[in-house]
Amino acid sequence: MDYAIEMLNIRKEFPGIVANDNITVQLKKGEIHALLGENGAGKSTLMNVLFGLYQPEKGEIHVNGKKVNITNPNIANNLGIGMVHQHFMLVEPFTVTQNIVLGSEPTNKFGKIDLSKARQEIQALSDQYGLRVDPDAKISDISVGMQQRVEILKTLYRGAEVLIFDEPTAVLTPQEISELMVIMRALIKEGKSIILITHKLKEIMEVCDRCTVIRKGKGIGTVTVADTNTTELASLMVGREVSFKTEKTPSEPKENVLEINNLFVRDARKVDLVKGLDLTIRAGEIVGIAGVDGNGQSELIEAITGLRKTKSGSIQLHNKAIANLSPRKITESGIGHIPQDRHKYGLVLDYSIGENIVLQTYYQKPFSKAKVLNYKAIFEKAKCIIEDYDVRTPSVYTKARALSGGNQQKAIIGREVDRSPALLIAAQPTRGLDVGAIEFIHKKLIEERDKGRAILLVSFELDEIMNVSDRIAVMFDGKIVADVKPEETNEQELGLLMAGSKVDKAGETSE
Amino acid sequence: MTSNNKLFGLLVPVISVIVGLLAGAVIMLLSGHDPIQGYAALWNGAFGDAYTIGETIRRTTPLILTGLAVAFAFKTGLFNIGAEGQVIVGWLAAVWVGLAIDAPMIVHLPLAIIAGMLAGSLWGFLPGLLKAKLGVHEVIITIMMNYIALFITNEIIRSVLTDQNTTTESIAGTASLASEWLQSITFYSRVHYGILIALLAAFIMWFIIERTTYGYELKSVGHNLHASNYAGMNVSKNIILSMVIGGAFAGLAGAMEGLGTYGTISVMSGFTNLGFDGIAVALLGSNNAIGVVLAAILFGALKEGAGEMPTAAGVPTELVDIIIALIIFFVASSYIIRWVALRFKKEEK
Amino acid sequence: MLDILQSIVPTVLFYSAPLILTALGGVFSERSGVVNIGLEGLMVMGAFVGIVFNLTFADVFGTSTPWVSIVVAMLIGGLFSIIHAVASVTFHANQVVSGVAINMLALGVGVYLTKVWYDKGQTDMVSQPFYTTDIPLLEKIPVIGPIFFQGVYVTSYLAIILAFVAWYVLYKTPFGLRLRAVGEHPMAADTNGIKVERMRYIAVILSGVLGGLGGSVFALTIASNFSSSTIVGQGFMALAAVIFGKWHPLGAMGAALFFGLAQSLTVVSSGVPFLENVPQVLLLIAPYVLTILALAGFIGRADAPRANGVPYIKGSR
Amino acid sequence: ACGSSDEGKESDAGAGGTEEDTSSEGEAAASEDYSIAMVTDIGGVDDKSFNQSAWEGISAWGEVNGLSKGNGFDYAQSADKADYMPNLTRFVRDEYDLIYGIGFELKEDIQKAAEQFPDTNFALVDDIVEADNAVGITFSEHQGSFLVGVAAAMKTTTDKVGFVGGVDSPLIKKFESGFIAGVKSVNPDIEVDVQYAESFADAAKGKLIATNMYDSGVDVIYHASGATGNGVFNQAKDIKQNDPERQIWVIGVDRDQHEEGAIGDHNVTLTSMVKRVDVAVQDVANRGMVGEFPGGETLEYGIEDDAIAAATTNEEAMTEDIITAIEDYTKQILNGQIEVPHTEEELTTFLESL
Ligand SMILES: Nc1ncnc2c1ncn2[C@@H]1O[C@H](COP(=O)(O)OP(=O)(O)OP(=O)(O)O)[C@@H](O)[C@H]1O
Ligand SMILES: Nc1ncnc2c1ncn2[C@@H]1O[C@H](COP(=O)(O)OP(=O)(O)OP(=O)(O)O)[C@@H](O)[C@H]1O
Ligand SMILES: [Mg+2]
Ligand SMILES: [Mg+2]
Repeated sequence: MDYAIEMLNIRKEFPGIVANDNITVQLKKGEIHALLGENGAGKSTLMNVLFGLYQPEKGEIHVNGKKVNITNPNIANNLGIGMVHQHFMLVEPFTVTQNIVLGSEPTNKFGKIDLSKARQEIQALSDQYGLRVDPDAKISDISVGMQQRVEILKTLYRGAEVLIFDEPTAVLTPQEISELMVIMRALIKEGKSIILITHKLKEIMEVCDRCTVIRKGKGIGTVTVADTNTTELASLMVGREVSFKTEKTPSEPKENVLEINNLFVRDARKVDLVKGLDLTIRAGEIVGIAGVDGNGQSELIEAITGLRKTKSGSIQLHNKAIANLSPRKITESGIGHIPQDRHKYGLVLDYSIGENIVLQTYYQKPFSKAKVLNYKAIFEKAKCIIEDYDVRTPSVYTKARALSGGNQQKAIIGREVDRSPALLIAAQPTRGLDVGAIEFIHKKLIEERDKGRAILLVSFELDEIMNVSDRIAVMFDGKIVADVKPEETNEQELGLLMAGSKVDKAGETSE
Repeated sequence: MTSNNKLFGLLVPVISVIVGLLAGAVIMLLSGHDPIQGYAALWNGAFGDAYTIGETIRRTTPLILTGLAVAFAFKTGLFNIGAEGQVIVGWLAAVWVGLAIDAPMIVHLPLAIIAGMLAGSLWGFLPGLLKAKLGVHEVIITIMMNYIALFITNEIIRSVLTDQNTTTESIAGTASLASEWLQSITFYSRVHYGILIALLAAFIMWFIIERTTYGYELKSVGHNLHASNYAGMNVSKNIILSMVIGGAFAGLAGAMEGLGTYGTISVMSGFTNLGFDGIAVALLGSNNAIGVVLAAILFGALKEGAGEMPTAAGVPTELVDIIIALIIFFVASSYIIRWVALRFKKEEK
Repeated sequence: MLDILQSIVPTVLFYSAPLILTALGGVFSERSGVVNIGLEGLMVMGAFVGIVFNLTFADVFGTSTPWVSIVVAMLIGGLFSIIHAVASVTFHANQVVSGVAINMLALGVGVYLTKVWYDKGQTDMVSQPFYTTDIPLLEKIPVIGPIFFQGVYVTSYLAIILAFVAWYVLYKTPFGLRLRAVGEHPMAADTNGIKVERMRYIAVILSGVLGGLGGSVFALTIASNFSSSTIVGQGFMALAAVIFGKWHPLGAMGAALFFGLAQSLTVVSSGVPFLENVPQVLLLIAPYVLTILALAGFIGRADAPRANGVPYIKGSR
Repeated sequence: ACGSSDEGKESDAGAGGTEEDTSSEGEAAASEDYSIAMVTDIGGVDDKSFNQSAWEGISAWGEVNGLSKGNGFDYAQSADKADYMPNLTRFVRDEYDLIYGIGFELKEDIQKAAEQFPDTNFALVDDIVEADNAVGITFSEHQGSFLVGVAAAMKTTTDKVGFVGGVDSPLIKKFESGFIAGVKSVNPDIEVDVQYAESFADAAKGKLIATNMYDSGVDVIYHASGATGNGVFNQAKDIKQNDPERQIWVIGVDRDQHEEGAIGDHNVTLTSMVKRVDVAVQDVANRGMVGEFPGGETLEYGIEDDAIAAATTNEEAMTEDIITAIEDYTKQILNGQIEVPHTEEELTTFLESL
C-alpha cells in the first residue's frame, strides 16, 4: 500500500499528561483522512508532532515510505507537509501576499522582495485550486473564510503534498464550509493528500475516505467512512451512545422580555451594520438568529449588551429602555451574555477559574462587603458552579488559561446562567466543542428556557439553530428578514433566506 | 507543585543575590581590589553601626514608595516611568505646605503629606487620562512629565518659595517627620518616621490589590481590557485610577524626602533618581508589595553601603550598581535557575 | 527667515542625530518583539567606548580616529546588547526588567572602568572629535545648500541615511518582513520556518550596534568626554521617539528631529525680541509640552507590535 | 575671631552629639594630629573644577604637614545628594578635626552636621553656614567675573558677547552680574546675551546655546555651567576648526580651562575666571591647626588673597593691553573705586552709574 504519511506508535507527553499514547495513523496517497476525537483527545498534539512543532517521546514517522525525523516546521515544509492550524498563523498587519511568501520570499537583484513575482505565483495557484483571495488586502480586513484560503495557499506555495487541516470549519459559515469542501476535493484531484480534524460528523461523512478515532490520547482504530455512519462514529469517539436530536418539549412563551424597534448600529468604521432591526423575544422561548457572518449579528449583540453605542432605535428589557446604558447597568438589569470570543471577552485567562466565576458580580454581596473581597464566598460559589456544569479543572484556583476550550466554555455558561438573567444571549456557544460537550450545552439552554428565561441564540451552524431554537429569525444585511418555525422550514430554505435571495417572499414564509 | 513554586519564589532571589555578589567579587579581583575588604566595607557602610543602619532605613524609605508606585501601575498593565517627576512634585508640594501653613502638628503633618500625595497623583493623572481617553502611550507622556516637573519645580523654588534662592527655609517643626529620638539612638542619622508610612503604604497596596474590588478590577484591566469591559468594569476609570494611585505613592516618596530627610527642597540640577530606581525595585520585587519592601531594603543597603567602599577599600561605588544590575538579570532570568534546579532534581532521581 | 533656518537646521541635526540612531536601534529591537528600555544603557556604553578608544588611539589613527571610534563603539554596543538578548530571548526574562538592568549595568561598568583606568570620575576631553564640514557639491545648491549642507556633521547625515536604510530593510527586504513577522506573531513565523530566536537576537544586537553608534556620536560631537553625566536621559528620549514615531524608522527619525527642533527653537526664541518677556521656565518646558500636545492632539494612539514584550516559548500560546 | 569653638578632639565623638557648648575656649591643638577631610558634591573629586581644586589644596596641605591620604587627610565622593550627610558623618566618627563640604549643594547638610556635632569644625565652600563651629568659604567670583568681562569686552570685535549659566541661582547670578559689569565698564555699548541651560550636565544644551550665540554674532562666551560648558567649548572649537581665521573665544570658569580650548595650533580659551579653592582650603586648615579656626564667620576670598584671578595662559590671546587693563581694574577694585555688583539689582544700579 502506498502511504503518503505513516505515524507509527506515537507517544507524546506533557508534564502530567500523556497527550498521545501509542497512536498510529496512516494516510494513503490521494485520500482525505479524518481525525476524530473529543476535546483534548490529542488530535492537535499529534498533528503538531507531524509538523515538527513538538518532538515525540516514542514512535516513528514515515513520509513516502522513508523514515524521517521532523525536528522543526522547516523540515516538515521541505518534506511537503503543510498545516492549516486551528488558530490561524497569520500576521494581521501584513497583506495576503506577504503572509503567503513569508519565509520563502522571491527577491530581485537588490535584495528587495519581488512582490509582482510573488503575486503572479499566488494568482496561478489561486486559479488552479479555486482559492479566491485579494493579494493586496490586509489580513485584518478580510473574512475568516478568506484567511483560511490564505492559510491553504501558504502551504501550497511551499509545495505541500500533504495538507493538515486542524478544525478548519469551526470558524466558518455554512457557505464557506461548502466552498472549503469543494477546495479539498480539488486538492485531492491534483494529487494531494489531506488529514482533516473536525468535530462535525456530517463533514466526515461528506468528504472523507477514512477516519481514525482517538479517545483520551489513545488510538481507537481506523474505519472506512463508506462503511459507517455518524452514530457509530460518535459512540466510537465518546465511548457511549450520543443523541443528536436534542430532546425538548414545545415552548410555552409568555410575556415579552426583549423588544427591539428600528435599531441602527454602526461598526468601528462608522458604517451602519444593523439597519432598522425589529426583534421580540418572549420569556420561555429560544430565538435563534440564523445568518451569514458579517450581517450585523455581532453588532446587534454588542448593542444589546452595551458594548457598543446604538445610533438610533430602541432596545427594551421588560419595557425598560436599556439602549446605551453601561454594560454594568445592562448586566444588572438582567442580561446574561455568553460571548462569541471566549478568550477575548469571556475570560481573564490569567485569573483563576474562581475569580472568573465572579467577573460580573465580584462587587456584590456575598463576594465582597464594603469593597473588600470575600474569597471564601467566591471560591465556594465557583466550586458549586464547577460541579453543576461539569467543568473539568484540577481546582478552582487553577488559571483559566490552563483549561481546554470546552471546559472554559462550560465555566462561562455556568457563570452566566447562574445569575438567572431574564434574557440569556448565547453567541456561538458550541464553537469548536466536541459532540459530548455540545449535547451538554444544548441541554442546559433548554433547561433554562423551561425555567422561563428568554434566550437569544446566535450561531452559524444551521444544525444547532434548527435543533435548539423555538423560533428562527433570519438576519440579512442588518435586518431580520424572516421569522420561521424550525419544524416548518429546512436547511435549503434557510440557506436561501440567509443569502437574501428570498427576501420578498419572507413575509409569506414567516406566515 | 505549589509548594515547589513557593520554594522557587524564595530560592530565585536568594541565589540571584549570592551570584550577584560573587560576580562583584570577581570584578573586584580583576580590577585589583580585595573583595573581602570591599565587602566588609559594604557591610559596615550599610549595617556597621546604629548610624549606618539608620541611614540605610532612611534611604530605603522613599525607594519602597517609588517601587510601589511603579509596581501598582504595572498591575494594571501600565509602565510608570514617571515616578521620577511624581516624586519631585510631591516633594515640592509637601514642603510648600510645610512652609506656608501654621497649624498644630496633628493637622499640619497630615496636610503636608496629603499635599505630596495629591501632587504626585496629579502628575500621574494626566498620563492616565491621555492613555485612557486617547490611547497615547503612557511611557512617552511620563518621560515628558518628568522634565516638566523638574523645570517647573525649580522655577517655583526660585520665584515663589524663595527670593531667587536655591534652597527653601526649613519646614515648620509641626510638619516634620524627623524625630529627635530616632536620631539620638542612631548617632544622628536622618532616619525619620517616614519608614512607618512607607511600610503602611506597602500594606495598603497589598490590601488594595489583593483584597478589594478595586484591586480585582485593576488587575483584570491589566490582564484583559476587553473582558473587563464586557464584565462591566469602567476601563478608562481603572487606567486613570491606577496612574493616580501610583502617582500618590511616588508623591509620598517625595514628601518623605521633603518632610523627613531634608526638611527643605532645593533647586535640582538633575533628576533625583528615586523614581528610576523605583522601576528596578518594583521589578526586582516582582511587583508585589512584600517583594517591593524587600527589594527596597536590598537596594537601600547596597547603595548606602557603597559609600564606604572607596574610602575603606578603594573600590569605586559603581561596583554596587553593577552588582544590582546583575542581581536583576538573574532574577529576571529565573527560568535558567529553575532549569538548573530541575536538572539537579532529575539527577538526584 | 533664511538666516534663522540656516542657524536652526544644523543645530537640529546635531542634536537629533544621536537620538535618531539610537531610536532606529529601538525600532529594530521592538519590531522583533523585544522591548528595549535599555537604549539609555546602550548609549552610555557607546559613549564610553567611543571616548576611551578615541583617547587611547588618537595618536595611531590621527584624523580618522573618530570614525574608527564609532565603529568600535558599534561593535562593543552590539556585544553588550547580547546580554539583553540572552536574558530576554533565551531565558524568557521580563524584557522591561532586563532593559532596566542594562541601563544600570552600562553606567556602572562605564564609570567603574573610568575610575579604575583613569583614576578619576571623568575622562579628559578627546583631541579628535568630529567636526562640522560643508558637504561638497550639495552645499552649492542655492537656498537649500547653505541651510542644509554647510557646517553640518557628516554623522547627522549618516543618521538620516541610516533611517532610510532601516526603512528599506524593514519594509522591502525578506529580512525585514521576517523580523516584523516575528514581532507580530512569532508562532506564525515559526510555522513558516523562520527562526524566531535568531531573528530576535539579530534585532537586539542591531539595537546595540545602533545604540552604541548613537552614544558615541553624542560623545564625539557634543560632550567630548565621558562621565556619569554624559548620557542623562537621551536614551529615554530615543525610546520616546520610537513610540512617538509609531515603531517606524522614518517616524522615529521624524520624532527625533521634532525633539531637536523644539529644543533648538526654545534656545533661539529666548533671543527673539517679542519672546524675551516669556518666563524662561515656559521655554524650558516647551519641548516636552509640545510633544504631549502633538501626541494628544493629532498623533494619538500608537499600536505596538503585537508580540512586543512577550517572550516566545515554543509550543505555548 | 568671634567665637572659635574648636574644642579639639574628643575620644568619643558620639557623646558630644547633644552638647550645646559653644563657648569659645581658644586652644591650640597639637599640629601633628590635626586632620582634615572633604566631602565632594556630585561633581566628584576629579571634576577639574572646585572639587579637584579643593582636593589639591588639601593634599598640598597634607604634604606640607607630613601626612598621607587616609591618614590625616581624606576625601569622600558623593554620588548623589543623599550621600552628603552619611559622608560627613563618617568623617565625624572617624574623628577628623575639620571637615569641608565642597559646593553650595552641601549647605543644608553642613548646617545640620554643624549643629549636631559641635565638637567638630566644618567649612562650606561657596556658601554661608550659620554655626559657631563652621565657616563659610566664599569667593569674590563677581570680581573675577568682572575681570574676565573686561577681557571679553576688549577682545570682542562684534560688540556682542555671551554668558551661559548652569542652573539659575544666586551664585551663578553673581558670575553673571560681575561679568556684565566688567563688559559694560569697558564699553557700555557691548551687548551681553545671557542664557541658562538649567543644568550643569547638559552638554547638548550648552552646544545649542553656543551655536545660537556664535551664529548671532557673539564672539566671546563666558560660561559658568560645569559640564554644560563642554558643549560651549565643543562648538567654539568646531568653528575654529572650520575657519581658523575666525576670532572665536570661550572664557573658562573655576580653574584654568586652557586645556579644554586646545584645537590644533590654536586655543579658543581666551582666559578663565580662576577660583583658587585650594588656596582658601589651605588657609582655613592652617588657621584651624593653630587653634584659630574662624568659626561662625563667612570668609570671602578674593583678588587680594590671590584666590581669584583671570588666567593668562593663552599668551597669544591675552595681549598686553588686555592684561594692562585687567591690572588697572584690579587696582580700582582693590582700592574700592569700583564696587563690583553681586546681584541683578546691584548690577542695575552699577550700570546706571556708568
Ligand atoms: N503545550 C501543552 N502543554 C501541556 N499540555 C498540553 C499542551 N498541549 C496539549 N496538552 C495536553 O494534551 C492533551 C491533548 O491536547 P490537544 O490539543 O492535542 O487536544 P485536541 O484533541 O486537539 O482537542 P480539541 O478538539 O479541543 O482541539 C490535552 O489534554 C492537554 O492537556
Ligand atoms: N500551556 C499549556 N499548559 C497546559 N495545558 C495546555 C497548554 N496549552 C494548551 N493546553 C491544553 O491543551 C488542550 C487543548 O487546547 P486547545 O486550545 O486546542 O483546546 P480547544 O478545546 O481546542 O480550545 P479552542 O476553543 O481554543 O479550540 C487543553 O486541554 C489545554 O488544557
Ligand atoms: Mg485541537
Ligand atoms: Mg478545539
